[in-house]
Amino acid sequence: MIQLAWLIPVIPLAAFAAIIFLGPKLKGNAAYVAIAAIVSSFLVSAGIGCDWFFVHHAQTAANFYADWIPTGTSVLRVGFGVDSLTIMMLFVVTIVSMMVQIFSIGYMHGDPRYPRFFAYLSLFTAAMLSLVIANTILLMYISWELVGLTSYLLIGFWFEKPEAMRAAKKAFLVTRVGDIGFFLGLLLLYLNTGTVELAGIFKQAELLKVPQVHIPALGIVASIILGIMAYGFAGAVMKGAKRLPGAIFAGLVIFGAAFILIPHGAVQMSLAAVASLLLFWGAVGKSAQFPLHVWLPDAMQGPTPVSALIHAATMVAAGVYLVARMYPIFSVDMTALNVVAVVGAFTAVFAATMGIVMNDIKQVLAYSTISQLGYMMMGLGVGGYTAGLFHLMTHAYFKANLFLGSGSVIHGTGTQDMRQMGGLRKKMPYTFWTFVIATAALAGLPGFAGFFSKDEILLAAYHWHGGKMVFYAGVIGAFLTAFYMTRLLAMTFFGEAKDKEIHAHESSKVMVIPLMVLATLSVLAGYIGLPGHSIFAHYISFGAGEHEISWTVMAMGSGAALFGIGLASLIWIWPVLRFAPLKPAFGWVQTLLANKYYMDDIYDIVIIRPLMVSTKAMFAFDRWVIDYVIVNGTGWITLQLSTLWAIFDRYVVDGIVNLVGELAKRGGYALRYIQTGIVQQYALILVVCVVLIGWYFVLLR
Amino acid sequence: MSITGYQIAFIIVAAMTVGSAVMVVILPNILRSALFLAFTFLGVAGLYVLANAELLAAMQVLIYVGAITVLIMFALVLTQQLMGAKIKQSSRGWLLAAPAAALMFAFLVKGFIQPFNKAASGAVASGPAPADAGTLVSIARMLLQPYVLPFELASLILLAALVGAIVIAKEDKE
Amino acid sequence: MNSWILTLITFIPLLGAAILIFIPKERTLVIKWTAVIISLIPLALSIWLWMHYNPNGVQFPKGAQFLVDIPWVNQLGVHYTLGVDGVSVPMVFLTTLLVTLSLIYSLFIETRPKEYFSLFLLLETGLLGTFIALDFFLFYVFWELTLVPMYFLIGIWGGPRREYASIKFFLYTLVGSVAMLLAILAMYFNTQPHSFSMLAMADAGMDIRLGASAPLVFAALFLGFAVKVPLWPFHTWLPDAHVEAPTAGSVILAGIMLKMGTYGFLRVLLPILPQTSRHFWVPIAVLALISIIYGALVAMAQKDLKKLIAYSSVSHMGYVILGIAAAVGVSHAVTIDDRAMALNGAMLQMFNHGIITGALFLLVGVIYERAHTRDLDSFGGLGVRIPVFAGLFSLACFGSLGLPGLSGFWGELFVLRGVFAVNILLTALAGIGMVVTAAYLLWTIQRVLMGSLNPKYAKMPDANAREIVALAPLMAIMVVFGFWPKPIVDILNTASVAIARIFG
Amino acid sequence: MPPVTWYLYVSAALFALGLFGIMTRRNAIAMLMSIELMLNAANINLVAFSGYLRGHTLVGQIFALFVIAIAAAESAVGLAIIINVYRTVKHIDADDINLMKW
Amino acid sequence: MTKFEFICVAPMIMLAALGILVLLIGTITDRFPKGRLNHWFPPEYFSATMIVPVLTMQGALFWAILHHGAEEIFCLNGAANPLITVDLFSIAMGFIAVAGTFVVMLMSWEYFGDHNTKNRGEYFALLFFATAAILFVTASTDLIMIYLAMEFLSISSYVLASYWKNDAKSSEAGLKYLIFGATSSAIMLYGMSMLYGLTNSTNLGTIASALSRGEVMSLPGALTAVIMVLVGLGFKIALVPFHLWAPDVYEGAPTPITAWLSVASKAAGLAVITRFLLVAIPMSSGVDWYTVVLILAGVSMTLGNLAAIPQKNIKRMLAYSSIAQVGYMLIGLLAAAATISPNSPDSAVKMGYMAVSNQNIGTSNYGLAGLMIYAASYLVMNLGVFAVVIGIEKRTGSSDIESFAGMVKRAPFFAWSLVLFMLSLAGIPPTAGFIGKLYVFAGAIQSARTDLLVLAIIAIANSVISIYYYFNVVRVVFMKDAETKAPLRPSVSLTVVVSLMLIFTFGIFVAAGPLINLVRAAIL
Repeated sequence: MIQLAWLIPVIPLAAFAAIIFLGPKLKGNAAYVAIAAIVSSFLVSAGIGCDWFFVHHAQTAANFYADWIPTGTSVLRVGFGVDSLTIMMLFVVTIVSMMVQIFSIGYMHGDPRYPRFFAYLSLFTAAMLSLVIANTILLMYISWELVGLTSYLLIGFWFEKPEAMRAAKKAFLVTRVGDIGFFLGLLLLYLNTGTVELAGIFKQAELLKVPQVHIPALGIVASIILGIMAYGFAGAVMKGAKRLPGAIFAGLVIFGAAFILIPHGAVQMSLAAVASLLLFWGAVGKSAQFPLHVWLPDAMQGPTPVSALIHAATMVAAGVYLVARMYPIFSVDMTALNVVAVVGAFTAVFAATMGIVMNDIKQVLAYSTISQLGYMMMGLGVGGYTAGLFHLMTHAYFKANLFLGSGSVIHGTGTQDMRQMGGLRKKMPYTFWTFVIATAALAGLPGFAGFFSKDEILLAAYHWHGGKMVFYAGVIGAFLTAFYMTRLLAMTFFGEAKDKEIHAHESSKVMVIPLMVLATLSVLAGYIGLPGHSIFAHYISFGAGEHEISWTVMAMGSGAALFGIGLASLIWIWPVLRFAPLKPAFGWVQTLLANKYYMDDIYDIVIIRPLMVSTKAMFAFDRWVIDYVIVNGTGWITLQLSTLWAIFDRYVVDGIVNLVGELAKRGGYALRYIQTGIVQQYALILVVCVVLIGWYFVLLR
Repeated sequence: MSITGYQIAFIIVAAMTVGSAVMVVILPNILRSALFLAFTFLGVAGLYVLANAELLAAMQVLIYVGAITVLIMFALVLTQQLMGAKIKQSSRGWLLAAPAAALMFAFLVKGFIQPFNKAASGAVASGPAPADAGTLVSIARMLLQPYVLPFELASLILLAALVGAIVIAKEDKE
Repeated sequence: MNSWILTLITFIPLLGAAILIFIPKERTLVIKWTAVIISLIPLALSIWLWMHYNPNGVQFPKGAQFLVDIPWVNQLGVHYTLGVDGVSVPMVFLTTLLVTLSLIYSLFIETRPKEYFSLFLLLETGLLGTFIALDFFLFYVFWELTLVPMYFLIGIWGGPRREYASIKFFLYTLVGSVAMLLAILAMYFNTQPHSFSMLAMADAGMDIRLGASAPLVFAALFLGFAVKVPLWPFHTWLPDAHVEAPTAGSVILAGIMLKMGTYGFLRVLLPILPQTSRHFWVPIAVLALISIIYGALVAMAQKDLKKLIAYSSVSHMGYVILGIAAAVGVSHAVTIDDRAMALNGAMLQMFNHGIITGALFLLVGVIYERAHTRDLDSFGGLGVRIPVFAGLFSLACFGSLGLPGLSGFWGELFVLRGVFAVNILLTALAGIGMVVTAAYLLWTIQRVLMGSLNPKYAKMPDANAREIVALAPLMAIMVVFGFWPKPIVDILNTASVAIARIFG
Repeated sequence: MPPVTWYLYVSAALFALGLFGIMTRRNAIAMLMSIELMLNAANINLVAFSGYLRGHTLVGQIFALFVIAIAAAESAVGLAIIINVYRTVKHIDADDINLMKW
Repeated sequence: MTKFEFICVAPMIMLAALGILVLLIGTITDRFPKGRLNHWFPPEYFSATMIVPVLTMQGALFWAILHHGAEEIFCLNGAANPLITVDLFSIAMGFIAVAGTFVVMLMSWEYFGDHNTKNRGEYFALLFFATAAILFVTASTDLIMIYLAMEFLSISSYVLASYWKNDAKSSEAGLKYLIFGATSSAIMLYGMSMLYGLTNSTNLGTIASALSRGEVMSLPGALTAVIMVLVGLGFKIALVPFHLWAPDVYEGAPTPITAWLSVASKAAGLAVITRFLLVAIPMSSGVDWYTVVLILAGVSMTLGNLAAIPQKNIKRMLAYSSIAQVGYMLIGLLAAAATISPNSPDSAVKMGYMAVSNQNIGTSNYGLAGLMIYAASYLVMNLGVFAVVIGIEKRTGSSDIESFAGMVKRAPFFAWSLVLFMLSLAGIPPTAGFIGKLYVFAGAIQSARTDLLVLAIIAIANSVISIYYYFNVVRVVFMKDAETKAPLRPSVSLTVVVSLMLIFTFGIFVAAGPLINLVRAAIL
């Protein structure tokens, strides 16, 4: 059965092809083709899962290869492999995809490009599944890019909307910036191990340990980057005439400070660390980690099921999956993992803060996703391999649930702005309750799936060798998560409807049933990872295994969550506390958050504008310098020389003659001025030339 | 170095020749310069005589002075214009032409005559010329033996020139 | 068949052009279809060639397959030598395919069709001959033979500035090729016995024989090829020529004629002057890198769709040269496999750029015929109105930006893989080029297909059958080779290894 | 016989004068006359060398003889052409014979 | 004069005889009432037909000498002091000239149909005489003969150039040609007299031995003399700065005569300049004419090409083009000189015979072969262009480039032929011009002299420039619209000429072997 795993991505791919070519004929039936395909994939996955666990006893990973491309004297192979991680991902992807596609029948009903939507979803699913079963890093990269493509297509699905198409482009480009890292990492591994097969690479992982890479001036580069970022930040914040000098000043100050503070010494890194960091850069792009997180909130312009599937549950988790998949390389030395942990922790808190002030329901969820992905990264980074992946799985279910729930809300109210919502608790009961369950899971209330996974991450962070910073970040993140989710719930479902124009209604069954399935999973999925008796950890683990249960950690985590819920409830559900008094002192915080820390503006100032200017400058250079001056200039000179010959006749010879004529005139010999084409002058030139040639060659040499 | 009679004669003839030539090129009246051309030719014939080339001198007088000058006179009369002294015969280009010609002369002197003068060589005749050097017989012998081909060719050239001159000069009646 | 096949492929189009001369010019339909049908013959033959070509057979510096070697001008040592190896077989196929598709696309031409189609077939002979000839004299003849038909194609059927563009194209490329002529002669005199045979030259140890003049000879050849590629800063003929050329002309220009330059690198510079090539690999790589980034940035600034694609060609051909430079690069631990991969990448990029840019130019032609403008700002929202076109256009753009799963990816992958082995910095900078490429192509898609529809184009018809027939094979190749490039890489690989072995 | 260089100086002078005439004369016939001067200059050279050089082969004299013949032919044709020009443009002022230039 | 020697000059004699004959025919037919005889027995048919035997005779002579053994020297006035030397080189160059004359006669047939019904006998007679003169020029190995033959050629040419008597331009061309030519030849004569004075000989071979043995009165003087001789020779081939006559004369002369001047007359000039420089002035003598010619060649091709660009009249443009082409051809001469001389202190070319059994000048001398091949290909391509020009000029009445607009629609065959000829002139394959250029460049590279390489590079830059104006004509023909679309039907004779030239332009490329064989035999 396992050898049939290639069918899993191929079936949706076939569905994609079928819908694309037969789309106009299929019309509404396209959805059923797509769903049939994903159900088949799910069934095959299930079969393979059984095979893996019960026949193979989840022992050695099964790998299958085929020759793909000859490369010189060697051959590049392509293949697929199955292990527990794969199985887990297969289930996550197929289930969520299935639910989302069913949900979409209702959500996308009546869209003019209805078949196309399902085609793209199928293509996405195919690509995502092939990413999961790939056992060569090259195939992973290809699938990785293809999911990026489908993400682009789906974000820009309503491409008539300018924001949608801009968001799509942004998503593709920003992730591609990350992909370059993946690509370079791939090349580095390929070059140094001579293979792209994961098994082969891992086998040689130890060889990569030797510190070979000598990176000079990393500190200086970092200082420069910081300086530029500060310049951009100041440029974004400041207004008026002081803007440019202020920005330059800020940039210089920060650069100077960083230059002084950051040690400049050359950095020695092992190849594995470099490769891991490059791969992680790819993951940062895909999983929307700081600083490449900017595309994900914008990506909410896509249809909501897309957000649920791609930008919450699966594709964005691919970065985490990549880190997990390449864990043997990452763990060769700790440098890369430390970076992963810090970046993850920072992102977890950083994104969560922005979630607090957003008013768009999907935006909040988007920042929540970024934050949770940060969690997962953090988990992986601090050595919690199992924890990170466990959170990936649970998060997939409850975040998909949340997005679909918000989709249901949007479908019901026709708006995404939470300030126009309120009181939906009564009007949309199923949506409300499933939403509450998922929120609880996300907030990490004990008993819900999120609790178990988050707890494991915090536990791993607690035991991290690098200190407790990451752990506290995790706790703060937990608090913030609970806080903004409660705010979201409150604004959306509690209170009274704020906009009387909106007549909300509960969604149809095709939309509600997936919500219920996912809500169930949001509760149950946690129980395969009970602390101490984790089935999940039994199958999916790396290295040393789990830490002892720590009640402190559990208490702190849960406490933070409960505190967050409580605080938020006191503000929005039972408005006891008020923000207004804080405004004068902390208004800038809100401005800062509402502007997303000015990250978009910084990129605009630092990257996009210089780029556009440079393209124009280059083009001008091309037109005016290379083409006009050099090429046409040569031509021009040639032409000029040719006329010069005429001019030589006309002005030099003639000019001398004219000059003579002028002299002659002044001398009283009034004669005509111009004469040429005249044989005497020919004779004159002839004689002069002969004398010149003769004089030079005979007398001077 | 004493000056011989030959040399005195040479100087006189040469002065006449060059002087007439100067007149040829600068005289505004073209008929007069044609006359001076005849004098130049005569002077050249004199030089030939001084160089023991009597036959050539005779030819020079016959052909140049006799034929060519007359031909030129005829042509001048036929074209009958620009003969009056009032019309400037020279183009004002002489301001350039004079230095150019002077430079040419200087070049010939420095590039040919002076090196030639300095380089004594075995090619120079050692004794006096043979008695029959410039006579009709010796030249005729050469013309009809080794140089018969150029001789014939010259006749062909004259024929071609004749035909060409007639074709070009005659007036076609349309 | 084996000894005739190459001659047939090369000269059947010429014969076709001769046939067209005898068809009265009023019978335009007969002329057009005759041309298309004749062009199918070399296409079929080139497929036959591909099938019967032995990927593991003898490769260029050692020999060639389907070799024909007939003395031609004995007195000069000129032979009629034709032969193919892994470098040329895909190029031959590409040429025949693109010419056929261009002719199909051009069926609508109404001005002076007889001359148009005759010239096109003549052009095909020149192109094919360039890729097949193994005698330098013959090679040069074919090389120059391509100029004149293209001059006329641009000059007669081109855009508003066609006369300027055509003569610029002609002069510019001529500068390179006449320089090449001197170099050819220098190599000729250094082959014993004097011979124009490329095989003999490759065998002659030309670097050593030329001695101090080797760099000069190299520079002359390099100029000839670099202008054709075109490598920065010899590229400025290209935007003008591409923009002014008729659609099919642009397809051939970008799809095939640019490859003549890189083919020259692979066929001439590397095997015949290996040491000198190695000596100059850094400047070449730097020029290639500049081409990549510069071409991409300038493309981004364009408002004319065709010009944008023209500049993108500069950028993409830069990868080819980068791969070639990497293949000869000097670094401590470069293996034959590394070099071979770089060469594979370069050749794949040649082939794929031909396919993809050919398709893009055809698509530009499609839209230009309908809108009569190529101004990017005037489009928008066409994705709604003409979905088939939109799909094809997007596919081609994604192919062009090197999306994995489409054939364009492989070239870039292997080129960068090869470069990586030599120099990491070059690779990283080329990576920047990839991002910029993605940026301008996505922006193009956005400006053409997305957003709100310009009411002017509310009734624009979608791609018709003729256009789809011309485009479909290219799209199919793009996708098939995107997932399964083995058929073509099998052919390229042995050739690459053969060249790579020269460099050890 | 006077020294050969004397002849050479005379001939060089005649030659330069001939050139001067060609460069300055406007009348085409006068230009032909100047050409005759140059031919005579060459002839002086030839004759002088003929007597001066070893062997006294008379080749120079023969050469000069041919030159005289050629000069006659040339002036005949030249005058014919000038007369023809005169017929078409009614003058033979070389300064004004410039239909074709540049 | 032995019989065999007589056979060697037979072509010249035959041409002269034909000239006299056609003169008589013309006179008779002109006198005959109402031109009836003119209709039945026109001089042009006679001439064009009768020049074919001369060509055949040249060919036979070539064959005979080739098979008689290259050691035989066929000279008049004895091998020691030859006036003319009929060797394979002279026959080959003469053949080119006679073939050119043949084609020009075919063109004249058409051209003179209307312009000048009278005096056709004299026209063809002069053409015959001039061609005979060319044969003498190519074979002359004595300064006297060179001077006589050159003057013969010039005098005939002056008349021919002004043959269109009633046309002001033609008359003017004749006058300018005459004055400039006479001046140049006078300078040349003066140079010859100096050379005679320096070496005590007028024979090229003897001059060479005198120069190499140091029996010269002064070496600087020799260079002065050579430079002055070069004026006359350079005048004939229109080498800058002795080219000033060419544009005016080319523009004004009757077009067939322009064609003839650019091809046949130029071939003669090339032959004599080659022979004079290679045979009489060996480079080993220390007379450095090489650098002079090198610079003049470079200047010639550059200025010729540059000046051609702004031209509006195609004949004038072709004049500048021919000035430039001479520069290319001289590369061959220079390469030959560079290859022969250094290793042959004793005159490499004995007794005026163009080549010796010296290894240096054997089959591998690309320079000299290049010169001849270039001359041959220049013959066909340039005559092809002129045939097209005549065809169009005849119908439109103008030789301005503008009047060629849209010719592709009015005369497609001529238009496409023109493209090929232009390509050939620019040296782009597949044409004869390419072979010529290849050979000439090969010579330059073979010599391995830096200065020649530089010259070759200049030549290459120039051939790119030349495309600009050659294809300017093509542009006008193909891309401009004509005022009328009426087909322009050229006469049969012109079409035959164009076709012939087309076949040769292609043929010399495709079957270059035989031509190369002949040329090599000629210089072996």
